[in-house]
Amino acid sequence: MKVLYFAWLRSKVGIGEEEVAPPPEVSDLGALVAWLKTRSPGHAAALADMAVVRAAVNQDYAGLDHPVKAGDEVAFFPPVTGG
Amino acid sequence: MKVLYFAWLRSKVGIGEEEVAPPPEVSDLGALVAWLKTRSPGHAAALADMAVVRAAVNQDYAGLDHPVKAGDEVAFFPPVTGG
Amino acid sequence: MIRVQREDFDPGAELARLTAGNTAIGGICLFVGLVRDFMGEAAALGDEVRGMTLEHYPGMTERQLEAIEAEARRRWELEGTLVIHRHGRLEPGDRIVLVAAASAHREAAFQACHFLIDWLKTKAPFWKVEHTAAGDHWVEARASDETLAGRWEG
Amino acid sequence: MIRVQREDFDPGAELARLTAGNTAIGGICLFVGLVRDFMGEAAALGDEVRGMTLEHYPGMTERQLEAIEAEARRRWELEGTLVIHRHGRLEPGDRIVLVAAASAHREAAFQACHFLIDWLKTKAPFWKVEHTAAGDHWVEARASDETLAGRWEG
Repeated sequence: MKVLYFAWLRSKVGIGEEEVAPPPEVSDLGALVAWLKTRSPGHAAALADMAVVRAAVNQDYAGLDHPVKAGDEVAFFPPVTGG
Repeated sequence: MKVLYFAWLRSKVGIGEEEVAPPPEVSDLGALVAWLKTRSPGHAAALADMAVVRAAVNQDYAGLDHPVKAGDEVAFFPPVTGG
Repeated sequence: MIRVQREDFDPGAELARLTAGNTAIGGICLFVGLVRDFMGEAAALGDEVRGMTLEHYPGMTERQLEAIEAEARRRWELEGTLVIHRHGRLEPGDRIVLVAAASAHREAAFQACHFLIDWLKTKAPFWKVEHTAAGDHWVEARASDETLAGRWEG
Repeated sequence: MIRVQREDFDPGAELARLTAGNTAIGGICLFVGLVRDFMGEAAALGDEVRGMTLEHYPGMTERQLEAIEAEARRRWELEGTLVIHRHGRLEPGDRIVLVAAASAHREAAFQACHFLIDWLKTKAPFWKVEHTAAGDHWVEARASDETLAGRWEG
């Protein structure tokens, strides 16, 4: 599973992209967030308040109950500010 | 007093512009319309139905109760269709 | 700024001129009206239009366009406005009108631009003759234009 | 059509391309967003912005912009649509974004163009860092943008 971080989440995690292999019980976004937060203090800080974080699975917006599986591209980022 | 006609009103009157000197009792647009209609069958046809005619006095839209006097520029035309 | 002219205009050059050197502008909204090749609401229902001629009331046109522009600048905080309207003979595909509004904020730019064209449509003294295979005829004002302009009243 | 690019674009040329040869178009509405030289709501209150850098999510950006464009074309009868968004480093006065919609009818062109920028603002994965005298900071999303986008829901 590929995980991407954008904007200030990338700064906090310290990397923009990583390949991860969470255990099988990590089957939705919420569980993935909880598991990622255990990987480093940077991950924990970036994902501390999910109210200010948006997520996408395979390039579509997804809520925390969205399923995730091996091979997915998952991304975390702040609310968008383009235009 | 200068009177101008535009679009199909000009076609009906047969001229685009004329200098007129109505009698002193013609003191508002409504009276001017009544007086102009006596000038020719073309005038009468153009000004027959004032519901489909707009008027301006000195280049501002004006209602039939708007005063008119010597030296004014008065115009009659259909609802506008620019843009 | 307002302009009434027979010649064509270049929307890109006008846009560049309107924003040049003003870094307080966050957004610019522009509308360009073109001569369609059919009359009425839908191509299938309408007669083919071979061209049109726009008549106007010189003097009053400029006066009314300036009043409409001033009203837009009174209602919204704008960094620039532009209205260009052509007259004379035009062919299908030709540009007729351009309205534009620039502002620090996109919503003001959109609202002002929309207001400019809606008011122009019902207040600026222009009249169209359409040239069709069946002959020439004066275009009739549409009630829907009055309704759209009415949104901005009050 | 959508484009995500580092290079600048020419609004006049894009407008000409969008309308070329299509005489069913009665109106085209275009919005261009520019880099302002101040942050926040008013020049007097904001810090001076020396430039900004736009980051985006390659792949998802194109996917979301295409979805927004498709939604506009589903909602209104349009003859053409265009969305261009830049990324990378930009200076005050630089163009950031262009959205445009062409239609037989001016109201459809306006509504679709307005919809395109409102939805883009809340759905396209771009993030701005502003460079100011006080340092760099990530621009925060504005609740007002959510409100404006919400007009088009349902």
